Amino acid sequence: MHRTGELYGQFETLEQQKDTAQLGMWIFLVTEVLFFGGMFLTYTINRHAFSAAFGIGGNTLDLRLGGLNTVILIMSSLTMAMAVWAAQVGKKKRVTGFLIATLILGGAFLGVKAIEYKQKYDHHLIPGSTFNVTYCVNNPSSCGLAGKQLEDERREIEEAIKAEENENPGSGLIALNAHAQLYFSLYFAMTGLHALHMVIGAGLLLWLIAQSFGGRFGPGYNTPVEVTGLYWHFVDIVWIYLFPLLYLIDRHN
Amino acid sequence: MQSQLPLYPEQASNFAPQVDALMVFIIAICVFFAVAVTLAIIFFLYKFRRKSTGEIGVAIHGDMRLESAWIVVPLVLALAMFAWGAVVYVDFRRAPTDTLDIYVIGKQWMWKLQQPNGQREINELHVPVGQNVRLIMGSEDVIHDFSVPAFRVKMDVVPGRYNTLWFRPTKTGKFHFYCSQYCGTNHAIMGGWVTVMEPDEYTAWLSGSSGTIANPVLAGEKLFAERSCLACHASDGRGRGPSLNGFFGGKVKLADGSTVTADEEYIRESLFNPSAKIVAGYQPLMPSYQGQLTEEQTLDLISYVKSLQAEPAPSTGAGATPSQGTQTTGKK
Amino acid sequence: MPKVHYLNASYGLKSWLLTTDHKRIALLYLASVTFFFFIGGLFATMIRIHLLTPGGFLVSPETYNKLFTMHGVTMVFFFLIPSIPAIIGNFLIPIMIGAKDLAFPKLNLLSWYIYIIGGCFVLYSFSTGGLDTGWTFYTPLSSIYSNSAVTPAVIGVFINGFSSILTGLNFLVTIHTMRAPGMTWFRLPLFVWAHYATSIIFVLGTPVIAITLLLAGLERMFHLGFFNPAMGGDPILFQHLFWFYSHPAVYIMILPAMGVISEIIPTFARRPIFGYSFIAGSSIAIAVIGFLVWAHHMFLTGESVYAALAFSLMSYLVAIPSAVKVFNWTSTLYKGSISYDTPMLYALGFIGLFLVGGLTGLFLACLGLDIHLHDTYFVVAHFHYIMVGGAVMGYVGGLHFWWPKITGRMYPEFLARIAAVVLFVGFNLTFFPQFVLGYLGMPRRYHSYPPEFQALNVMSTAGASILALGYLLPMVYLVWSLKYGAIAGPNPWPATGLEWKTASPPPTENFDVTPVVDWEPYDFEHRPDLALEPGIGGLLPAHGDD
Amino acid sequence: MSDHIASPKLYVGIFLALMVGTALTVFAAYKDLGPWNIVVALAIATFKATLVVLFFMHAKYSPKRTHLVIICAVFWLGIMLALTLTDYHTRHDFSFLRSPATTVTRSV
Ligand code: HEA
Ligand code: HEA
Ligand code: HEC
Ligand code: CUA
Ligand SMILES: [Cu+2]
Repeated sequence: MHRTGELYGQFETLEQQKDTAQLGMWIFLVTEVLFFGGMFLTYTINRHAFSAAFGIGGNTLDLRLGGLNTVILIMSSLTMAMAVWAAQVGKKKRVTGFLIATLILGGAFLGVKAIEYKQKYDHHLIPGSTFNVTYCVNNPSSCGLAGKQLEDERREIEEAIKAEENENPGSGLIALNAHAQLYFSLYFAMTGLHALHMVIGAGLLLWLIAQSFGGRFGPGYNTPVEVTGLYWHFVDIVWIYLFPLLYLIDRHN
Repeated sequence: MQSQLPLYPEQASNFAPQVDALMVFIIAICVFFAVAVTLAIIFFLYKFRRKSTGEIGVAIHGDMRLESAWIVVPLVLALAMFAWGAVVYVDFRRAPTDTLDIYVIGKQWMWKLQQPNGQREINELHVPVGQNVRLIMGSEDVIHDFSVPAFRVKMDVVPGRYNTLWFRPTKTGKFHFYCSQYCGTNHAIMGGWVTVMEPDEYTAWLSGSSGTIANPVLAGEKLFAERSCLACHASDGRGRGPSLNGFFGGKVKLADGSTVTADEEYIRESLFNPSAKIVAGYQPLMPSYQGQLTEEQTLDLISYVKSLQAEPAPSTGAGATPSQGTQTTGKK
Repeated sequence: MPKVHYLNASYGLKSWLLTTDHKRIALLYLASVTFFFFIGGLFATMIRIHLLTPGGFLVSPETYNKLFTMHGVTMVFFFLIPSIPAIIGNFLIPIMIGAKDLAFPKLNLLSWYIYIIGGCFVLYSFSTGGLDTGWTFYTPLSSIYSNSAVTPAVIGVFINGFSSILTGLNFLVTIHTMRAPGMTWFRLPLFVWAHYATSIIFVLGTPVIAITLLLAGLERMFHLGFFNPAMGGDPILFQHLFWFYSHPAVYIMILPAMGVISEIIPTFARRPIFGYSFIAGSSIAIAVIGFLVWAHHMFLTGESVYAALAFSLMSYLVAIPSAVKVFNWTSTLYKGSISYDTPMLYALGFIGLFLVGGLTGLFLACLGLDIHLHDTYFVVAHFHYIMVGGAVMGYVGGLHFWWPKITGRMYPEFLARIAAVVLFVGFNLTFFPQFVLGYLGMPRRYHSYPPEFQALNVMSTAGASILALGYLLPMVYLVWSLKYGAIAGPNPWPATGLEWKTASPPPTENFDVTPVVDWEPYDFEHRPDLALEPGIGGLLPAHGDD
Repeated sequence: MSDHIASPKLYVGIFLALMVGTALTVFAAYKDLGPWNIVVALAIATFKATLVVLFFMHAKYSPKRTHLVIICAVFWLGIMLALTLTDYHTRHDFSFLRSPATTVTRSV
């Protein structure tokens, strides 16, 4: 009944409405912190217990792709922040532009992630019966491994299972496999959930973009852009932690 | 044994009187508060019942002194309950040094127990009265819990690690033990009896029972050779791994500078997660036996390692049965 | 009754299923939560019947295990946690603070749908193989060994978590930003404070159970090893994560009930509540300290002795704010003008039973005693005293208190008082014997037990049948009252809250004009508008000379 | 509550700082710092996250209430991690400690 323009019925003023939406999103992000937090805790404890296997797991990840994704994601945070800014200062065309840029970057991130997942699949690093940390060193050609890189990886894995190779073929490998598999379970759970958040974010962006074509967001009303921005930046922050924890555990070896 | 409606189970261990005393103490405090509040409510309900329809109460908004009083008094009592409870618990978690060690393995839905001499029992436990007993417990599948109400003791039995529990029976007789952690279909019948005997009866029982005692030390020795432990852990200390002679119960210096006590849990960890604690001066070469050994084999190996005395190295496992009582002394 | 109110503002199934009116959503919750209560109660009844004889004579061991698991899961996640917040809180919080609706009405509706979807998964699990892991889902039993339909159940509870999160989020934001002019923080009804504290737990705790169950579910579906020792994982980690939520969750269940009691007592004692700010503050204290005690469920898992000491100490500290509440309620009766209307009987019953339940919590928090009591029927009795004797009493009492507001009609007072007494008696008969059973050593989750425990079990079962009758009665007369109950009028008790200033049932937008609050909470003295005595409007202090 | 509008320059500055942070983490990861590797990595990540929260998410210009919400998130996450890790770190300190012998052998 009180719908004037963008004001919803339960509110008295636009200010109140904006205030409410922002607080709502912040509180939602708190729940997200604890949601991911449970997983970080699981990660911490397992990593502490099996540092060798986790180190090997981390080193099989492709640092270039991970680094690229970090850059992409931070860039998308920048464009998102700029979209909010454009709305605040009333540059309505640019709002759309920045939102589209953010969406493209987000899509690129997911694309790279898909490539990485595919790679893990090819390298037999998906937890399950086909899981095998040594697949790549045993089949270097199918992993594109060669030269020094191959040597390094082989040395690393060999170090971990050397004893077993001499005396007791088969047993050290099993443990290493089990613990590396734990690493990859966490890797997929964490990056998978992160990617799921990206997908949801992309959906929100699509919805914003559709609306921004009509020039809906300006200095007077930009709550949806701002609130989606908060979410997007949060997803960025999760990655900021995932990247060193998953990719950089044991690089100095 | 007792009346039709007993209020507490028999007191048959050193912990039973302690726990019961604690119970009485807390009951006293709680009954005091419960009665005080209830009487106050009943009195007010009667005294201040509504006497006419339009009547309202007196507007009293609060009283700082009262509020502080009923914060401080319960707080003090609460701390007292905490402290007493903590004393009993710490005692319970720290077994004395002179225990009779019994291995317990829980699996869906039975208990396998093993006396120090290798005598095995299923869902039965025989112990001598007056002797400190320690149960070293592992599980082959899910979490179980070994519980003896008459002793007022209980401890979860968690797969992947050993938990211990100790008590000193003070009364001969037969007492129920239960599985107290829900573990699946037959959780309710995963129990049995503890038989507490006079020490000489116990000794007689140990020697008198069936001739084919599976000697864990012998079995462990066999495994030690079969699983090529021997290849690295030569008794002269010149193998790739440290010599294990006389190592049990002492302190081990680790590569990162810390020390650990060589106990059952540590051996277990060395077997399943050898890279977690590296002995100073050695390389992390030892392979993990995760998934290679059953719980029983693990216990056999541990028994064997424990039996390895510093001097002289035992020639065969025969006669290396751990002496009852003091073999697990913590200090060297 | 007013001509147009939220119930008859529009008609048809669609107007209910697509409503964003918090009052209608509350009724949607009422219907579905009641449904789950029946399911849970049915399981409870079967448990009690089965335990009549030592061998158990009703069902097989597998089935018995499924019964108590499904009983626990339904009662905790689908009945008690949503009960007061999502029904009474949903209905009243906006009205109590003078708002037109919650901050996010669409999310509110969404949270109901999420609840229903979660419920469907759980029902699916129950009907296709059941669930036999215990409501605690301990690994590796749940993730590997159980043969029952764990996966859909875990998914259902996981989904349901988001319903809680949305409700809590909505409440927090609403209480922060939607208060009417003059409704300052310290004029908020204590019911609202209680829900504020509850929402903190919803928002901070629920995500953790979600992720925990997600990991356990993934472990089961894809044979991963997070919590499986055979693959290097740690089952105790699961318990840490589980109880990080599930202990605070017990305060989700009790805090709203405490809020209800804090409304009922001053209303029927007709005087300001004693120690308003202490009751409000203790709600927050419970919510915060409640997060620091979780591992008191794990004293005997072999957790670190130091950790056990810390968690035991914190468990004692969290008892203090509860004590503050009990003492303040009692003092509120002092020099009141007390009537014994049905809601008041429930409130008094609550205090008594919560007292027993809470005090027995002190036995369990005691490290030395928990060695003996852990996982025995003593624990079962403890939590039923708090959850059934406390929280459910509070819930039923609250329903009676606000029934006139919700429906515009009164229930039959005499029958209602009888039901309250029957509930109280039946309850004690059911659960008191279980304390004794527990101390005698009877472990919980046992489908059969040694014969020496039979007498007490029979008593308990007898009590349970009285208890069931006690729940049946209100069901019948509350439904009856919808059509035949006397018209209630806006403020039948009378009470001081803002919700009683609008019509019963309230109009869709709650108030015709946004109210301005210029009175203190629970102040009967300066409120001539209350018309304590119809027609006279006179104010007569109870003990004028004091 | 009127919007505080930050300038694009600031945003780009923050972006560059984040890039530098990323480069720094990778660089540090290749140095063997012993137990400090993880500390450094997390410190840099936290620094980056703080920048994002303060500027991209406008927390710096937000009402006190928002700050409270953020503090709660960090605090509760801290509770969960710290208290659980306490258990893990001290579990073995005690479990195999032994108290002195106490057997009162009964005469037979
Ligand atoms: C609504 C639910 C609810 C509530 C509010 C509580 C409240 C409390 N609970 Fe309870 N509890 C459960 C539900 C609840 N519990 C459930 C479901 C389980 C079992 C889970 C499972 O394993 O399935 C359980 C199990 C449980 C255990 C684990 C037992 C075991 O498995 O071994 C413990 C141990 O510390 C415990 C303690 C407490 C304490 C100290 C409180 C305190 O908050 C109580 C505080 C209240 C009072 C103390 C009364 C008022 C005070 C006074 C009148 C003043 C006098 C006070 C003093 C002198 C201090 N509870
Ligand atoms: C909110 C929570 C809640 C509620 C309300 C209840 C209510 C009841 N509970 Fe339960 N209970 C739990 C939470 C709850 N419980 C939990 C968490 C567990 C642990 C599970 C586990 O171990 O995993 C448990 C376990 C549990 C056990 C232990 C099982 C075991 O360990 O082996 C028992 C045994 O007596 C029991 C009994 C009852 C009874 C008799 C009621 C009664 O109050 C129920 C009364 C209600 C009705 C009967 C339905 C309504 C009435 C009617 C519709 C009238 C018509 C019905 C009839 C005529 C039958 N419950
Ligand atoms: C390939 C060589 C190798 C084999 C085979 C091997 N170990 Fe070891 N073990 C080592 C090395 C090297 C160490 C010291 C480094 C460490 O702590 O991991 C060690 C350490 C130990 C320790 C800890 C010793 C101490 O002093 O703290 C125990 C106990 C042990 N091994 C038992 C066994 C048992 C039992 C087996 C057979 C089932 C076995 N080991 C097989 C190499 C081996
Ligand atoms: Cu084994 Cu319960
Ligand atoms: Cu608890």
